[in-house]
Amino acid sequence: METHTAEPSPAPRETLDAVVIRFAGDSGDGMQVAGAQFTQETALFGNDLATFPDFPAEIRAPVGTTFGVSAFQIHFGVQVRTSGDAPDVLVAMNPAALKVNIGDLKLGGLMVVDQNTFTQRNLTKAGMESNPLEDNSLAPYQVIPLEISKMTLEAVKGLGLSQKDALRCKNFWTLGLMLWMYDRDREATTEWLAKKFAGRPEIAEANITALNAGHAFGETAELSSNITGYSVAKAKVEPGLYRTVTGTEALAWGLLAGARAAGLKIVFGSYPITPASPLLHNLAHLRAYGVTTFQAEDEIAAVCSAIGASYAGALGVTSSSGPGIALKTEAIGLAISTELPLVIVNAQRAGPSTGLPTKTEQSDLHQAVYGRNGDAPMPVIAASTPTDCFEVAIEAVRLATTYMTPVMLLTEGYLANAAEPWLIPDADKLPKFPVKFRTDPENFQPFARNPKTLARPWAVPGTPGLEHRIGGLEKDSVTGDISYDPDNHQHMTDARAAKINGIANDIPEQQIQCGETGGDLVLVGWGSTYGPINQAVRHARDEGHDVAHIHIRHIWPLPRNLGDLLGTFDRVLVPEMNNGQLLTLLRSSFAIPAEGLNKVSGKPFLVSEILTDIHTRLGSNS
Amino acid sequence: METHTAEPSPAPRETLDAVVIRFAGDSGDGMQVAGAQFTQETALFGNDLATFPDFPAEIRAPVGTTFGVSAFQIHFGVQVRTSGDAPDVLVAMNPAALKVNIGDLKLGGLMVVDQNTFTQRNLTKAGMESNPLEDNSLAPYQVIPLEISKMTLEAVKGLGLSQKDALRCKNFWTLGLMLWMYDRDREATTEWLAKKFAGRPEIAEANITALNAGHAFGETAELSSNITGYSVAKAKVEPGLYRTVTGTEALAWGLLAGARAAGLKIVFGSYPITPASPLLHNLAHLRAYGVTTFQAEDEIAAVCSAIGASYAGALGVTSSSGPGIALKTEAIGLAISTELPLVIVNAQRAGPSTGLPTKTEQSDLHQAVYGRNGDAPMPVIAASTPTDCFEVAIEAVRLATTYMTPVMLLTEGYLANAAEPWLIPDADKLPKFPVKFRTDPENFQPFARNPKTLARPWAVPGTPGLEHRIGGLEKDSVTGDISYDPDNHQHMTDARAAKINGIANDIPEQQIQCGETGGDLVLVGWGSTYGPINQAVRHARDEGHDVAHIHIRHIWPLPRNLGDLLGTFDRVLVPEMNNGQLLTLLRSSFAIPAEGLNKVSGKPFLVSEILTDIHTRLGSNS
Amino acid sequence: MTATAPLTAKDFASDQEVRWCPGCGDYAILKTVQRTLAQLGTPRENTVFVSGIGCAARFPYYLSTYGFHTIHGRGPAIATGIKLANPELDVWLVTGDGDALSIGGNHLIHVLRRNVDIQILLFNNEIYGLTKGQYSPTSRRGTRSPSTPKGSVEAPISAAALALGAAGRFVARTVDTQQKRMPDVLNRAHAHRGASLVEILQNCIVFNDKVFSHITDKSVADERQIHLEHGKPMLFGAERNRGLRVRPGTLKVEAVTLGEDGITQDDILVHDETDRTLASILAVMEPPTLPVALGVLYCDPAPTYGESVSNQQESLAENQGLNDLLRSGRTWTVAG
Amino acid sequence: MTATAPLTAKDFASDQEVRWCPGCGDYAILKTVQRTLAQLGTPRENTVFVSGIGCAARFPYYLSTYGFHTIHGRGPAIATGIKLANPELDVWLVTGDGDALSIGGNHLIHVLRRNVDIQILLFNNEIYGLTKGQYSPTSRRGTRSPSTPKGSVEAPISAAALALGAAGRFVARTVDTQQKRMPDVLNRAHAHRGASLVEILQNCIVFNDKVFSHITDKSVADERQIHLEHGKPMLFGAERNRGLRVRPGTLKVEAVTLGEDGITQDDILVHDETDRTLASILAVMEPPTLPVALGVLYCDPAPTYGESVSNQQESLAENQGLNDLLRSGRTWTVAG
Ligand SMILES: Cc1ncc(C[n+]2csc(CCOP(=O)(O)OP(=O)(O)O)c2C)c(N)n1
Ligand SMILES: Cc1ncc(C[n+]2csc(CCOP(=O)(O)OP(=O)(O)O)c2C)c(N)n1
Ligand code: SF4
Ligand code: SF4
Ligand SMILES: [Mg+2]
Ligand SMILES: [Mg+2]
Repeated sequence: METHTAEPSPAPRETLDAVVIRFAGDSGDGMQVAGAQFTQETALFGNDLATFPDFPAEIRAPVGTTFGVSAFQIHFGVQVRTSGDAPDVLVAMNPAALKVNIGDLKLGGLMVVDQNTFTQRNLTKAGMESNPLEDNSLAPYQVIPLEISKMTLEAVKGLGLSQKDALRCKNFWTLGLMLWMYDRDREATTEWLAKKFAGRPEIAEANITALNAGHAFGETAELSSNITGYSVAKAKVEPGLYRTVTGTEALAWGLLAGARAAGLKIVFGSYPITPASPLLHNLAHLRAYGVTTFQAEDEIAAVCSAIGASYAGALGVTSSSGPGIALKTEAIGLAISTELPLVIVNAQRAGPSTGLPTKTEQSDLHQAVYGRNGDAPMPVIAASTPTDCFEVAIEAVRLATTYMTPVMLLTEGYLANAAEPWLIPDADKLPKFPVKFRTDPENFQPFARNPKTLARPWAVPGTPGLEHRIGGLEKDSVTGDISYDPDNHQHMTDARAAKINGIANDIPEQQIQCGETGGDLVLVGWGSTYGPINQAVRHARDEGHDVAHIHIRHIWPLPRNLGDLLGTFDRVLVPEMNNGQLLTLLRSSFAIPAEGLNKVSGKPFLVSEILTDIHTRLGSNS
Repeated sequence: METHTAEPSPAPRETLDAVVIRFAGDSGDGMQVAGAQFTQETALFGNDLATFPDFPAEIRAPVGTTFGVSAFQIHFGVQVRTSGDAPDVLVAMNPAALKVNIGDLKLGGLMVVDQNTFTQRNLTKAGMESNPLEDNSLAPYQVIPLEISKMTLEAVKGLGLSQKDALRCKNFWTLGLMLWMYDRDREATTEWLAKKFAGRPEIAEANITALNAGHAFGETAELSSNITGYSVAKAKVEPGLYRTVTGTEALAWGLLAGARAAGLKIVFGSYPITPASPLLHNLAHLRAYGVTTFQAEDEIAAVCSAIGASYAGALGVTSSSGPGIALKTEAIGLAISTELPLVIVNAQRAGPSTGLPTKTEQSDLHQAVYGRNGDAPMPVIAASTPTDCFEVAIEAVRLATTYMTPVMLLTEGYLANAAEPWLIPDADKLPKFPVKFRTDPENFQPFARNPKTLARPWAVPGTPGLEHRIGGLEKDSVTGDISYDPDNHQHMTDARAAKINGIANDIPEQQIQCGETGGDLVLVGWGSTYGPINQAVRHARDEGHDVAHIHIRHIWPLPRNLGDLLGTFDRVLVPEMNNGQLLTLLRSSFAIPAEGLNKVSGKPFLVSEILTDIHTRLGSNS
Repeated sequence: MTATAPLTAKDFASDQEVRWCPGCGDYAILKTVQRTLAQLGTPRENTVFVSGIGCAARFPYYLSTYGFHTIHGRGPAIATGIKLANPELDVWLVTGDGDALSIGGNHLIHVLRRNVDIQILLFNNEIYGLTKGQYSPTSRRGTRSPSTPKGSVEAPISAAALALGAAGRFVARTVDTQQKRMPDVLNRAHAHRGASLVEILQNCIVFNDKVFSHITDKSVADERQIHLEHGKPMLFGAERNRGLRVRPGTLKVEAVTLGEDGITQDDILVHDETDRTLASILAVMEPPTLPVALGVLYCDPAPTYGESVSNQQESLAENQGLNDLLRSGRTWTVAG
Repeated sequence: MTATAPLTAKDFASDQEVRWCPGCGDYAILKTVQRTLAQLGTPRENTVFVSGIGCAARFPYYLSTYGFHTIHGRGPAIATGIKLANPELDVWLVTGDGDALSIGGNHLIHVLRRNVDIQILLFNNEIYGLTKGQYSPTSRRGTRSPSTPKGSVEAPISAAALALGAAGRFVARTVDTQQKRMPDVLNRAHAHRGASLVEILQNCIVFNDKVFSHITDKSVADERQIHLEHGKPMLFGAERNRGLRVRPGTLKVEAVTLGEDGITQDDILVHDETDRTLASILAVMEPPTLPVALGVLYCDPAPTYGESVSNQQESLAENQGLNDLLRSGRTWTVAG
C-alpha cells in the first residue's frame, strides 16, 4: 500500500490507493448485506470498485460451522480491475469465519474480530482446538478484537427488540465501523434500511442505531486504540450518472434493451438452477416492460417455450447453467435447423455434472461451440465484467434477430453475482436494429435467404398469406419443404455454416486491450478473467516485459483479424478457468501452438498467479 | 472391368474382377430381401463384398412414388473395400426406381427393367412425362426390358396364391435371374425361404418356384437375347469359418463378447431411434446370454438406467443417434463424475436436429469429444466397417471397465445396416479382462485410485462393509465425500483428465493403413470412410503418387504416436462426412494446418471424389 | 388477402403429398380435421398446428395453416411458448402415444395442469409407428414387438386417466374412422377455453393392424362403445337397452340391462361432464365388462394460463421507459 | 463382517454432518427412516438410497447404507437400472416435489406404471428449497416466490392423484413430524411388492414455513386429518364423530357428523385400499370441506416389473455359449 499526502480532514487520515476488505461471518450474520451496503457507499464516494460475493453451498447451514461461512470481498480505490487477490482487511464475525478466511489475508493485514463469539461452543463448532485470540497464532496479523455483539446489544437496548433481533443488528454495527474507517457516508444505508423495513420501523431504527454506534465507536476509539482511519483516493472516472449493477441486473436490462432495439417483446422461459436463477427472478419483475417470464417444468420445456415464442414473433430467451444447457442441446439444434432467433444464457458454474454449483468456472465453452449433434453452428459470445453483461446481451439479441439464429451468451457465476459501478447509458441513444417481419405474400419463400446476412425471412403466424410449415427435418433451400435431396442437404449445411461464419464481417475487429502487436507474449482471455489478466499484464509491462492482453468477446465466430493479430506475437498464452477450452479453439482455428494456463478450483485467478506464470514463461523472475 | 480368361463352365462366361449391382424397386417390392439373399449367395460363393442398403424415409410410401423407392447395392469380387461408386448393373422394378437411380448408373451400364410396370398410371405416379423405354432416353445404357411381373405370375400360377401374393414373388424371380447371371447358387435362398415361411409353405413354394423360374429364364434366354452370364473371380481370403454380418449384429455380439471378457452381465437401456433401434432389437433377442434390455420412456431414462445398472455391478450400455445422445449429455456427465463404467453407442445420422434420419453422416464427433458441460473428458472410439464393430465394441467394454469411465462408441447409419463377410472368431480365444469388484472393507476408499490406470475401485451394493455414498457433486479425492475444497477440485479435474489421457498408453500405436511415412500427402480418416479412402489412396499410389492412408479408431485420446506420424508428411488431408470435425481435433491437438475434404449430403464418399481431390491437391491430373 | 368466400375442407389442404402408409388411420383423421376447420371458420393465418415426431406428427405438413413439426415429445412446450407470445393464435397440437406419453409425458401433464388454451389431438395407435413398430406406453401387456420379442411386461397407461390425474380440465375420446362423431368432439375441444385433450384411437395398418377391432368392428361396436352426452343417461347397445349404473352403496360402476333384475331408466347414471370422479371411472372402462367411453368424458372449465398471465400483466402499464428502469434505485453523478 | 447384534437407528447414520437448515422438516424424516430401517432389519449392504437433486435429495448422504445422489429428476430411472442389474437390492428413492413432479414427472409416472419394486419417498414442501424458494408444481395458486412475485397462476398437482392416473399400485401419505405414524406407512410401502409412492408433507422452514399448518397445527389437526385404515370406517375428529360418506345416488364423498341429519355408523364409508375410485377421491380431499387423507390411500398389488422380466428370462437357459451365437445362421468355410 502506497502512502500519499493526506487531504485535510477532521483527523488526519492515511491515504491509500486501493484496499481489499473481506467481510466474513455465518450465513445468518448478514455479511452479503453489509458488503452490498459498503459497496453502495463506496460507489457513491467515487471509488472504482469490484466485488466478489462468496456464498456457502448450503441454504442455511447449522450456525457456527465452517461450511456455513458466507463472505463478501470488495476491492476499491483509484483504479480497480479485480476483486483483489489477498484481502488487506478481514472482518471475521465468528471463529468459523476466521478459520476459513485467515489463509487468504495478507501477512500483516488487519483483522477485525467479534471476540464475543469466540466461546468454547463456537470454537468447537468450527473445529478449532484452541482460541486463536489467545494462542498467539494470529501474531503475523494486526488483530483488533472487539466486543461487537455486546456493543450492538447495548446500542439497541431500549428499542424493544428481542435479544435475537437485537443481535442481528451486529452486521450494521460492523458496517458502521468500517464506513468510518474508510471515511464514507452512511446516508444511503440509512435510507435503504428505512425503505427495506418500512413495515417494521423498529427493525429499521435498531439497525440504523447500530450503524451509527459502530461509526461512533470508530471515531472515539481512534485515540485510545490501534484503530486508524484511512482515506482512499477517488477514481478518475468519466463524468455522468452512475449506479452499481450486478452482472445479473446488467444482463436482464441488456436483454430488455436489445428487445427494445429490435422492437420485440421478450418471452423468457427458464427453470431454476444456480447460478442462473437470479436472472429469472430479475426478469420476473419486468412484466411492465413487456417481459413475460415462464418457469417451465424443466430445461427442455424452458428452451422449447422460448423457441415457440420466437416462432410466434417474440424474442425467445432461455437461461440455465451447464447441466441445464446440456438438456437444452437437442432443442437448440431445432432452433438452428429452423433458423429462428433465440438467446440462450449460460451462467457457468464448476463442473462436471452437478460439480460445485456455487463456484465459478469457464468450462462450458466447448459445449457452447461444439456440443451438438450434426453440423450445427451457432454464434457464441461472452461477457467479461458485470457491466459488460449489458452490452453483450444487446449484442446477443442483435445477432439472433439479424441472422435468424440462436445465440449462446456465456456468463459465469462470478459475474452473475459481482457488482461494479456503471455509467448509466441513455436508453434513447442505444443502437436500434428493428426487426422487419415478412408480411408480403408475393414470392414468399420461407427459406429464401437475405443475400447479405444469409438470414431467412421471419414470417410469423397471424400473417395472412404466409402460411407455411417448418420443422427439424432437412428443408429445401428455398421452399422449406422437407427435402431428402443429397445436393440440397450439402447446400443447406454449407449455407448454415456460411451464415454463421459471415457474422465475423459484422463484428468489430479484435482490439488489443493492453500492449502492442508483435510482442514476446500475448495473453488471450475471455470472460471474467479480464481483470486479473489485465492487471497482471500491466504489471509485467511496468516491469519491462513486452507482453500484451487480448480479450475476446466473440468466441464464435472469432473476430476476422484475430489469426493475423496472434501471428504477430512470439508466444500465445491462454489463461482460463477450465482445462484449456478457448485454447483448443485458437489452436484449431489458426493451427498455432498456443499454450494454456489453467485453473479449475472454483476460484477466480489471482493477479499474482498470472504474473508468476508470465515470469516463468518469459524466463525472468523480476 | 477387366476381362480374364474364363474358367471352364457349362456356357463360357466372361470373367470379371468385380461388379456393382443395385436392386431398386418400390418399398413393397422386397428389394432389401432380394439384396440380402444375393449377398448371402455371393458370400457363400467366395467373393469379397460390401453392401449399401438405402431405405426410403417413409415407413410405407404410396406405391409407385419416387419417395417410396428402396434400394440395395452390392459390390463383390476379388478385393472389395466399398459398396461401389457407380453401379454396373441396375435392376429397376418400376418407373420410380428407374427415375431415382438412373443418374448413378455407369454410362454403358446394364439395366434390367420390369417392363410390365411401365404403365401410364405408374409413369404418372413417378412424375414421368414419357415412357423411357420408348422415348430413347436410355440410349446410353444397355437396357434389358423383361416382363418380370407377367413371367412371375405365370411361374406361380396353379400354386393357389392370390394375384397380390403371386405378384409379391417377383423379387425372387429377379433374384433368380441375377443369381444365374453371376453364376451363384440358389441353395441358401431356398433354405431361407423354407424356414422363413415354415408356417405358410405355399408362400415358400411360390417364391422358390419364382426363383427357379428366373434362373431358368436366364439359362434359356441367353442364346436368344442380349443377356450374358458372367463369372466373378473369388476373393483370396484367409481360410476359416465365415458368415455375413451387418454392423448392428457385429456390434451386439461385440458388446456381449466384451461383457463376457469382463465377466459381467449387460443391462442395455435404450429408446428407439433411427438408425440405432436395430441394436435394441438385436439385443432383445439375447436374453439367454445374460443380456437384459430395457426400452425406457426416453433417452434420459435409458442412459440413467444403464448408469444405475453399472452402479449395481452390471455393464450398463445405452444407445441412440445424435438427437438422443444430446439428451443423454447431462447424465453422461454424472457417469464421468462418479467414474462408473458405461458404453454409449451413437449410430450417427444426418443432422442437425432431426435432419435426415435414414441418411448416414459422421457429424457427431464434436459432440462426442467436446459436447458436455464442465471439463468432462471421456474416451471416444469409432468403428470403420461392419465387422470392425465387433472389435470396437469389445474395446469399448475394455476401456469402460478398466478405467471406470463412460466410453462413446461412434458408428454410423451406413455401418449399422451394411453387411460384409466375417471370419468368425473363436470366442474362447478372445482376450479376457475380468473385472475385479472391490470386496475388502479394509482401507476401502471409494475414490482411491489404482496407481496405474487411475481408476477408482468398483464397489457394488450388496457388498458388506463397503457401504458408501457417491454423487455428481465434486468429491474428495480419497473418501468420495462431497468436497468444496478448491485444491481438491483442481486435483480431481486433473485426475479425471490424466486418467483419460493415460489411455493413450494402453492402446496400439497408430499404424499406416496404406503407404509409408514421410510422403507428400496423408489422408486421415475415421469411421465408414475407410473403404473409399483406402481405395482412392491405393489408386493414387498405383498412379505413382506418394500418398498414404491413416485411419483412426481411437478418436480420444488419440494414439500417442499420431502427432509425430502426421508430422512426417508434407500435407494432411482429412476426408469426412461432416464439416470438418476430426479436422479440428487434429489441428488443435497437434497445431498442424491439416485440411478438410468434406461431404455432407447423406451419402458415402465415392472413391472418385476422393481421388479427384488428391489429384487437385497434388496438382496432377493423371 | 383473406378469402371472403367461406373456406372449404379443401382449402385446408397444403400442397404437400401425404406420405402415410396406404390404409393408415391418419388419413381419415386428416380429412375430418380439415372439414372441421372449415366449419369452425378460423382463418388459416391464425391457426397453428404444432407437432412432435412420429407418423402422427407429420400432420401439420398436410394443412394449409401455419405448421411447426418440432422435436420428439416437446410439442406441448413449444405450443405454450407460441401462446405466451401471441394468445390470439388458435393452436392445435398433434401427437402420438409415444410422443405424448413416453418421451413427452412430463410436458403433457404440465400443459394440462397449467391449462394452456390449446387443443391436443393424441393419435393413439398403441405402437411406435415411425420407428417401425416397437411397443408404446399404451400397448397392452404381452405386446410382441421388435423390442419385446417375448411380449411387453408393462401395464399400459390410459391417456385419459393420466390427464385427469394431472388436473386436466377437458378430456375426450374418439375413433379415427368415426367421421360423423369426431367433428363434434373437435368442436367441443376447440370451444373449451384451456387445454383440451382428445384421444383418437387410430389404426396403424402396418405395425398394429386391428388393435382396436375388438371395439370398432361392426359386429361388436354397439355393445362395446358408449357415446357420452352431458345430462343424458348413459345408455348403449344396439337397442340402447344397456346402461351404466353405480352399484348401490359403492363407488363402482357396472353395466346393466334395462328390464333385467328390476333395472329401470332411473337406475342409469346420467352423464355429468363436470364430475371428475365419474370421468376417472369412464377413462379406464374396458371391454368385455364395460364399454369404451367415447365423446366428452370431462369438461370443467377453469381460468386458462394465458388469461391468468395477462390478468397480471394488464394490471401494469405496458412498455414503461427503459431509462426509468436503468435509473431506478440509488444513482450518483460524477461531475464533468 | 455383518454385525450379529440387531442394528439400531444409530447404526443407520453415516459419518457425514447433516447440512439441512436448522428446523427443517427433513431432520424428523431422517430420524424416522433410520428407526424404521433398524426395525425392518434389512442389512445395510443390501439397501440402496437413490436420490435426485434438491434439499430432500441430500438424504442418502446421511445414511450408512449404499447411496447414490444422482441428477435432478432422474432418480426413478437410475433406481430402475439398479433393480434390473440386481433385483435382490432393497432400493429406496428420495425425491422432492420439484425433483419428482417438475423435471422428473415423466420418470415418476413410468416407474409407477412399470411397477418397479422400489419405495419412493416424495418430500413435498410445496417449494424448491435448494434453489432458494421458487414455487413448485405443488405450490398453491397465488404462491409468491422469487419467480412469481405477483403469485403463481397454475393449478397445483397432487402427487397421489397423478400416481393413480399413472396406474400406480401403492399410494400413501404422511407428515414429517408424525414420528409415530410414519413408520407404519414406511413399513407398508416396504412390504408392498412393486413401486410404492409415499408422499411426505414436509415443512421448509426457510422458504415456505407453515405451509401445512392449516392441517398440522394442533388446534385443527383432528378435524383436518383423517387416518385411513383398511376395512375400518373412515372416521375422524377429536371425538371421532365425523366421517366420510358417499352422497346417496352420486359419486361424491362428503364429510358428515354422526348423529346429525340421521347419520349413523352405517352411513360411513369403510376404507377399501384396493378401490382405485375411492383412492382418486381421497387423493384430492382438502380442508376446509374435507380432511386431508393420511396413511395408505391405495394398495392393490400387481406383478412387478422385475418379476415379469425375470419370468421371461428364466424360461431360457442362461449364459449360453457365445460361439454358438456367432455361428448361428448360415456360415461357410474357406479352405486353407
Ligand atoms: C429424441 C428422439 N428420440 C427418438 C426419436 C425416434 N422416434 C421418432 S417418432 C418415435 C415414436 C413414434 O411413436 P408415436 O408417438 O406413437 O407416433 P406414431 O409414429 O405411432 O404416430 C420415436 C421413438 C426421435 N425422433 N427423437
Ligand atoms: C438439470 C438441473 N436443473 C436444475 C437444477 C437446480 N435444482 C436443484 S434442486 C431443484 C429443485 C428442488 O426442489 P425440490 O425437488 O422440491 O427439493 P427441495 O429442495 O424442496 O427438497 C432445482 C431446480 C439442477 N440441479 N439440475
Ligand atoms: S407406420 Fe402405421 S401409423 Fe405410421 S403411417 Fe404407417 S400405418 Fe400409419
Ligand atoms: S431450504 Fe427448506 S427444505 Fe431446504 S434444508 Fe432449508 S428448510 Fe429444509
Ligand atoms: Mg403411436
Ligand atoms: Mg421441494
